Amino acid sequence: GGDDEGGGDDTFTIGVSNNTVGNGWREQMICAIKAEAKVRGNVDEVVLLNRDTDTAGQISDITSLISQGVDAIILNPGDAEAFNSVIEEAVAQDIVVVVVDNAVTSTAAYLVSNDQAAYGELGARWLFEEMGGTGNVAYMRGIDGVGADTLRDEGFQKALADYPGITISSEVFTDWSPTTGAQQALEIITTQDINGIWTSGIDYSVVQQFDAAGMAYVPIVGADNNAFIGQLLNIAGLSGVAVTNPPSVGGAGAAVAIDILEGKDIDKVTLLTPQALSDSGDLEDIYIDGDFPDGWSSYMEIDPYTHYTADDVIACKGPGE
Amino acid sequence: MSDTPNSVLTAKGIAKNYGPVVALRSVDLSVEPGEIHALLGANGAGKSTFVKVLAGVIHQDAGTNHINGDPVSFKMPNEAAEAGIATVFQDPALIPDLSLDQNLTISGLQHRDVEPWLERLKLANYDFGLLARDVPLATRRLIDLARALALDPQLLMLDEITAALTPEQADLVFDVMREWKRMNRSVLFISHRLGEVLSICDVATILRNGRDVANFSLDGVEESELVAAMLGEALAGAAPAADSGLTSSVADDTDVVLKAIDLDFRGKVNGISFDLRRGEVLGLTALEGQGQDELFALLSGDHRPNTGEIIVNGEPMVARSPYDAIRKGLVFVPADRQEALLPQRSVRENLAMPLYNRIERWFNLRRDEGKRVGAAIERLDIDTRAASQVQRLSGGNRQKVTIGRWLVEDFEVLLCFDPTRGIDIQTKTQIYELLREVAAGGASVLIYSSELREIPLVCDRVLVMYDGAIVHEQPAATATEEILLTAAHGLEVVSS
Amino acid sequence: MTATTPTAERRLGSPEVKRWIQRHGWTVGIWLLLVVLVIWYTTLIPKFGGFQTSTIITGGTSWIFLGVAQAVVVIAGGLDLGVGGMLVLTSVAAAQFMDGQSLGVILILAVLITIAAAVVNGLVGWIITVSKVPDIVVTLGSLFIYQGLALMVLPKVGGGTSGSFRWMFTGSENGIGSNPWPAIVVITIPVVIIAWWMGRTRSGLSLYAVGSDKTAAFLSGVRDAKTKIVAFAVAGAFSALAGFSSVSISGVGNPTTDGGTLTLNSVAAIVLGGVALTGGVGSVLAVVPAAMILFFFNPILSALGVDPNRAQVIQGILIVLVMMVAGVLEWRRSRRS
Amino acid sequence: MTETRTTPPSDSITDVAPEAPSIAKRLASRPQLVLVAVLVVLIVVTGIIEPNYLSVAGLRNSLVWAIPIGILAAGQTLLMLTGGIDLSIAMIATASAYVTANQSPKGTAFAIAVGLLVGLLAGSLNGLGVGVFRVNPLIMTLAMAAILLGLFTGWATTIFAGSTRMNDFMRTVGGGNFFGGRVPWAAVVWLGVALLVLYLLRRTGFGRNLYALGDNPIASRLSGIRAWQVLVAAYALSGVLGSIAGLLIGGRIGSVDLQLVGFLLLPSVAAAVIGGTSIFGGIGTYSGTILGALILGVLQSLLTFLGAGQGVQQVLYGSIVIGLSWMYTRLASAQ
Ligand SMILES: Nc1ncnc2c1ncn2[C@@H]1O[C@H](COP(=O)(O)OP(=O)(O)OP(=O)(O)O)[C@@H](O)[C@H]1O
Ligand SMILES: Nc1ncnc2c1ncn2[C@@H]1O[C@H](COP(=O)(O)OP(=O)(O)OP(=O)(O)O)[C@@H](O)[C@H]1O
Ligand SMILES: [Mg+2]
Ligand SMILES: [Mg+2]
Repeated sequence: GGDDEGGGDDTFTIGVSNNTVGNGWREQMICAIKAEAKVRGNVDEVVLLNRDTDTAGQISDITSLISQGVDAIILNPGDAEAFNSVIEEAVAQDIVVVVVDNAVTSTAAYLVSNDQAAYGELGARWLFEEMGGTGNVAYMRGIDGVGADTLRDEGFQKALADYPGITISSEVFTDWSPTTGAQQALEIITTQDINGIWTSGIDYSVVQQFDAAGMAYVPIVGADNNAFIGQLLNIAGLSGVAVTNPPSVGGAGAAVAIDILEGKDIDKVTLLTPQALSDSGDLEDIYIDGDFPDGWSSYMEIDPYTHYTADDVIACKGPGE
Repeated sequence: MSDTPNSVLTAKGIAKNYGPVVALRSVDLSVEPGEIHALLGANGAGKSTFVKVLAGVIHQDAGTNHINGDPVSFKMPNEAAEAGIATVFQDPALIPDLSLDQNLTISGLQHRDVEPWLERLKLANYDFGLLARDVPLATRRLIDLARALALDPQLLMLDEITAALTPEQADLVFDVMREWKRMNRSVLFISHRLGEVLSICDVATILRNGRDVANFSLDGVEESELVAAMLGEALAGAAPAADSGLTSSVADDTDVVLKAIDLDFRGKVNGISFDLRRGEVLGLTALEGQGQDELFALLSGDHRPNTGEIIVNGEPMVARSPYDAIRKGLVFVPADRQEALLPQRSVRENLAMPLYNRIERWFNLRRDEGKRVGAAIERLDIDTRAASQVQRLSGGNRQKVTIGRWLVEDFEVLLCFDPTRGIDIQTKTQIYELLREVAAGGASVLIYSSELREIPLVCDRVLVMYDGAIVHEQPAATATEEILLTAAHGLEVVSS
Repeated sequence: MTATTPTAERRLGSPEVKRWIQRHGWTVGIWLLLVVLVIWYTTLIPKFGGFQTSTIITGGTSWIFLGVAQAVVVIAGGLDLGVGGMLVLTSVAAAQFMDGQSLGVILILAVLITIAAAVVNGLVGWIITVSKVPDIVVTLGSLFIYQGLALMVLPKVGGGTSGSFRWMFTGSENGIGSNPWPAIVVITIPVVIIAWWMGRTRSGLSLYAVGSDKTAAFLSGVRDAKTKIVAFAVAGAFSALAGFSSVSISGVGNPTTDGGTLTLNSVAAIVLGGVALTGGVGSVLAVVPAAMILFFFNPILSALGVDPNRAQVIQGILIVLVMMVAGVLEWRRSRRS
Repeated sequence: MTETRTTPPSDSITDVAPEAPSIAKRLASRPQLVLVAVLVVLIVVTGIIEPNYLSVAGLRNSLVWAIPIGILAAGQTLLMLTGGIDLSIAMIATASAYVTANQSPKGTAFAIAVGLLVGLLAGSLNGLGVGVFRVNPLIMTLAMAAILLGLFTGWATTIFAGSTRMNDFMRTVGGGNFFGGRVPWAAVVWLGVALLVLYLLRRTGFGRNLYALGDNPIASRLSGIRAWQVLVAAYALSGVLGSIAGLLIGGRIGSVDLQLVGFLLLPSVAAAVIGGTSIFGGIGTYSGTILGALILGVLQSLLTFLGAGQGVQQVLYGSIVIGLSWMYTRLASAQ
C-alpha cells in the first residue's frame, strides 16, 4: 500500500525498525506507534521490522524499508553512530526518519527521546536525599556498553559527585533482565549492608527479593513499570521513586513523523524530560490496577504529542488491523 | 629361521597391547626377496595387529623392524609406503563420501598411476567418478589393491583380501602376487582359506595368542599340519567333527514354525520360499552378496518384502520394525557385532535390552532381570571380568553377548547370520552346541554360515542361495564342501 | 553377484548425468531458488536498482562468510558454535585498532586480525583433538570466551574504520550505496579459493576424508588431528572476514552483539546448503546461496507485508521441512545400501 | 622338507597386561568426587571474596540460582543420553511461564495446568520431528525456539494480552522459603524432579532405552526398541521439565516477559556437560548434572561479588566449561 513517490499525496506508509523483541518496554513502544498511526487516519500501513538482531542486521532492515518506498521510518537504533549513513541515505531518498528512545549523532534524523542522562541523575539525587546523604548504594545498571546505560551513568555520576557521603558498595550489570537483576539483588541484600538501590528499570523483581529474603526494605529507584508503581503504592514500608521513561515515546515519535509528512515543521530534537514520581498522589494517577502487563508503563498519553487514548495502545492495532 | 642380511623385512620381538588386551606378545618374522609369505593364525591371533604395526598404523610397545637392514619406525601409513611397504588392510581404506578419483588424490596418486593395474584386475575403464560408498565391497578391495600396487612397493601386505572376492577375482590377485614374486619382490599374505595359501605361498609363519609359534616352508605340507599348528595341540581336539553327534534329524511331519512364501525384495531376493520346522536347525549358505543379507533383513522385520508372505505359526507377519518380528518370536543375531551391541554399557544392560522394548515395561525394571541375565551368562559362559563395558570384552565374548540377549526371553525362531565369524574354534563349538540345545528345547534355528565345512556340524538341512534364489536343498549330513560350493556358484549339482 | 564390470556400469545408462544430478542437484536447486526469490522480490517492491542489489548483497556477505566457516568445520566432521563469537571479536578488534588509521595500515591490520583469528580458532581445534572433548562442548566454551574478549577489547560500542576499507565490503565509503561489485568480488575470491582447495587438493579433500571416515582417512595417510586444526583455523579466518563485513556496514564495533544467534544462523545456512551435519558431505558453493536466502527472508516477507513475528514462525517451519526432506532422503539412502 | 620350530603357548590370552595404579585411576572410578571438590573450592573462594557469603543466606542464594538450571539441565541430560539436545527448552520455559502468568486470573490450578501443557505440546512436537521425521535435534529444537518466540511475540498483544503477573501460589513456590526462611520451596520441587529423573534413569526400562538409543541406535532397533516412541516421550518430558523451570522462575520474578529464561539455555547445556554427560549419548548421570548446576550456581555468586565486567565473567565461564569437561574426559579415559 501507500504511495511510491513519497510525501506527495495524503496517505502515508510508515516503516518501523526495532532490534529487540520480547521485552515489555519495546512491545509497548511499538503498540504506541501503531495506535498513533491508526488514530491519525492518514496512515494506510505500518511496515514493522521487529526482531532480535545486531547492528548490521538492523541496517539491512532499514534498507529494505527504503527499498519498499515507505514515506517515513521510525527506528529505535542499536547504536548512536552506526546508523548515520543509512539514515542519510533514506533522507536523500526523501524519507522522513524519526529516531526514538536511543539517540544517533546524525543531524539528518529527527529525534524523539527520553532524556537518559536526566533519568540517571533525577533518580540518583532522590535516592541520595532519601538516604540522608550517607550510606552504601547498590548500583544496578543495564547492559555494559549500550548507549542508554552510558548516558544514565553520566547522570548518575553527576549526582554522586555532589554527595561525598555516598559510597557505591556494589555495581552490577543486570542486562536489563529481571531474572538476572533479581538474583544479583538477592546476593547483594543478603550478604552486604546497603542503604539504597538504584536500578536502571529492573525494579519490581528487585523489590520482590526483599520479601523472598525476609529483609527490611531500603529506598529504591526504579522506572515507571506498572508493577513497580503498584509495589510502591501497596507495600507498606517500601519507599522508592518511579522515574518515568515511557515507552509511548514511540507514539510521540509517530506523531512527529506524521506531522512532518503533513507538512508541519517540527524541532529536530524532542526530549521528554523524565519525572520522578514518589508521592502516592502522582503514583495513583498513573497506576492501572488490573488486567495490564506488569512490564508496561501506564503513563501512555504524552501531551501535546500523542492523539490516541490508553486503550488504543493496549489494543495494539495499527491501520487496517 | 634364517634372516639373511638381504631380507626385505626383519621384525624382531614385536609386542602390542590394546589396554589390557594382549594382541601381540612377541613376534619374529622375516621376509626374503621373491618370497610369498603366508601369515596364518586363528581369529584374534594378532595377524592384523602385526600388519598394522609394520604399516605404521599403530606402534609396537616393544620390538624392532628393519627394512633391507635399516631400522624403521613409521608414524603414518604413507611413510611406510614411501619406504616400499604397501598394504591392503582387512578393513576397507577408501573414503565412502569421496569419489574413487578423489580417493586417489588423497593418497597422492593420479588415475594413470593405477591404470595398468586396474587392467590387470579387469577393472579397466571402471567409472572412477563413483562415490566409494556406491562401489561393491569386492571392487573396493581390488581398487585398494591397485592403489597399493601403484605405489610400486617392494613388500606387498594383503590382509584377508580374498575373503570378499569371487574365485575369479581371487585368481586375478594370485596372478599379481606371482608377478611380484617374478620381479623378485615379496608379498605377505593373510587368509583363512588354507587351500589357496598352500597353492600360492612359499613360506608360512603361524601366529597363536600373539606369538609366532611356527615357521614352515610350504612345499609338501598338509592342511592338517597347519591347522594343528594354528590351534595348538591343546585345542586341536576341540575342533568339532561330524561324528560329535550334534545333529539330530527332524521328522518331516513336525509342524512348520516359519514359512516363507515367494519373497521378493528389490531384485536382491527373488521368489524365495521355504519351511522351517519346530526343533529344526536349517542351514543357509551362499557366496558374498547373493541376497542372504536381505533375506535375513526381511525375516527379522528390518525390511518388508515387496511381494510374498512370511508366516509364523500359521499367522502372516507384517513387520513395521524388528519389534513386530520379535513379538512374533523371530529373533535375529546379526553378523556384525557393532550392529548388535551397546559398547559403552554393561553386559547386563546389553543382555536385558529386549526385556524393555514394550511401553508397558517402561516404568520399572523386571524383578527377575538379574536371574535371567545370570542364566544367559552361565549358559554361554561369558567371560565377565570386563563386564562394566561390553567394548572391553573380547571379540568372542562380545559375540556371545549378541546371542545371549535372546536367551533372557522365549522365542520361536533364532535367526543367526554367520554367528561364528571372527571366533576361535572353542567358542565356535560352544555356540554350535548351544544352537543344538535351543533346537532340542523346541525352538528352531535358521543359520547362515559362510564356512561351508561347518554346515554339517550343526544343521539338519541346508539351503544354498544364488542370485537371490534358493538353488539347492539337501540334508546337511551329506552336504560335502564341494557340493555346496558348486551349488553356491549357481552350477548344476550332479546328484550324489 | 558383484555387478562391477564396466558392462554392468554401462547398462545403468549415462551414469555421468545421473551422478551429476545426484551430486550437484542440491547446489543447483538452491541457486535456482535464490534466483527465483530475487526475481519475485523485484516484483514486490516499487523499484529494483543498484541500491537494492548492493544493499542485499552487502547485507548477506557476513552470513555467507559465517556459513562457509561453519561448513568447513562441519564437513570435517565437527561443529563450531564459536564462529559467531569470533565474528563479534574480530569486528570489535577491527573497529578498535583500525579507527583513524591509513588504508595501508588498515589492510595490514586486517591481515593480522585474520591470521590471529585463524590461529586462535585453530588452537580451539587443537584443544578438541588433544582433550577428546566433543567439539560442541569446547566451542560452547570458546563462544563465551570470544564474547568476553570482545567486551575487553572494546568495552562499549564504538571504534571505526576507514571509508576505503568500508568500500571494499559495501561498495561505498559510508557503508551504504548502489555499487554491488566490490562486495561481489570480496565474496567470490575467498569462496572460490576455498571451494577449489576443498574439491581439488589433497589437503582440502582431507577435510572430507576425516569427516566421512576417520579410520579410512588415517589408513590413506590423513592425519585426523592436523586436519581438524586446519578446518578450525580456516573457519576462524572466514569468521574474521564476516567480522570485517559487519564493521564495514555499521562503521563501528559492537561488543554486545549476540554471537550465539549468529552461530545458529550459520548452522541453519549450512543445513539449507545441504551440508550433512554428520560430516563428509556438502559443498561451500551451495552454502553461499543458502546463506543469501536465509538473509533474504526478512526483506521478502516484509515486502509481502507479512507480520515479522509470523515471518519468524514461517522461517522456522521451512527449515524444519527442509531437514525432514533431507533427513528422510538420507535415511532411505542408508537403508538401501 | 619341513623345518619346524614350535614354542608352546606359555601364558593364555586371557591374562591382562600389568598396569601401574594411579590417583587418576582411583578418581576415575568416582569422577564425581572431582566435581564435589571443584564445588567446595569455588565456595571457599567465593567466601574469601565475600565473607558473608559463607552463611545460610549466602549459600541459599547460590542454590536458588542452581534450581532452575538444574531442572532445565535434567531435560538436557535425558536428551543428551539419546544423542540429542534441546535448544528450545529455555523458550519453552518462557512460554509456559507467560501463559501461566497471563491465565492466572482464571484460577491458579488452571493457569499452571495450561502452562505445563505448553511444555508438553512443544516437547512432543520436538519429539515427533526428531523421532519420526529424523530432523537433526539441533535444528529441530532451534527452529522450535524461533517458532515459539514468533508466536508469543504476536500473541503477547493479542490472545495473551493483559496481565503478566504470576499468581501468588507460584510466587510462593518460586520465591518463597520455609523452615524460618532458610529453605526455598523451589528446592523441594527440584528434589522431587531429581528423585524422579534419577529413578527414571536407573530403575526403569525407559531409562535403559534412553541409554541404548544414545549408545547404538541400530542395536536398539534390532532388539525391538522403537526409537520414535522413546524419543517422543523423552522430548515431551524435557518440555515439561522446561515448563516447571519456567514457572519457578516466573514465580520468583513475579512478572514475566518473553526474555524471562532465554539466557539460561547455554548454562543448562553447560551443567549437563560439566556433570559428565556425553553429548554423543549413552553415557551420563543426573547426579553429575546436579553437581554441574550447583557449580554454576556458586559461580554466579562468585561473579556477582567479583563485580567483574561481563567480559571477565564470560571468559571465566567459558574457561570453566572447557576446563571441567576436559578434566572429566581425562578421568574417563584413564579408567
Ligand atoms: N582396537 C582394538 N582394541 C582392543 N583390542 C583389539 C583391537 N584390535 C584388535 N584387538 C585385539 O587384539 C587381538 C588381535 O586382533 P587381530 O585383529 O590382530 O586378530 P587377527 O589375527 O587379525 O584376527 P582375524 O583373523 O579375525 O582378522 C584380538 O584379541 C583383538 O580382540
Ligand atoms: N579394556 C579391557 N578392560 C578389561 N579387560 C579387558 C579389556 N579388553 C579385554 N579384556 C579382557 O582380556 C581378555 C582377552 O581379550 P581379547 O580381546 O584379547 O580376547 P580374544 O583373543 O580376542 O578372544 P576372542 O577370540 O574371543 O576374540 C578378555 O577376557 C577380555 O575380557
Ligand atoms: Mg585380522
Ligand atoms: Mg578377538
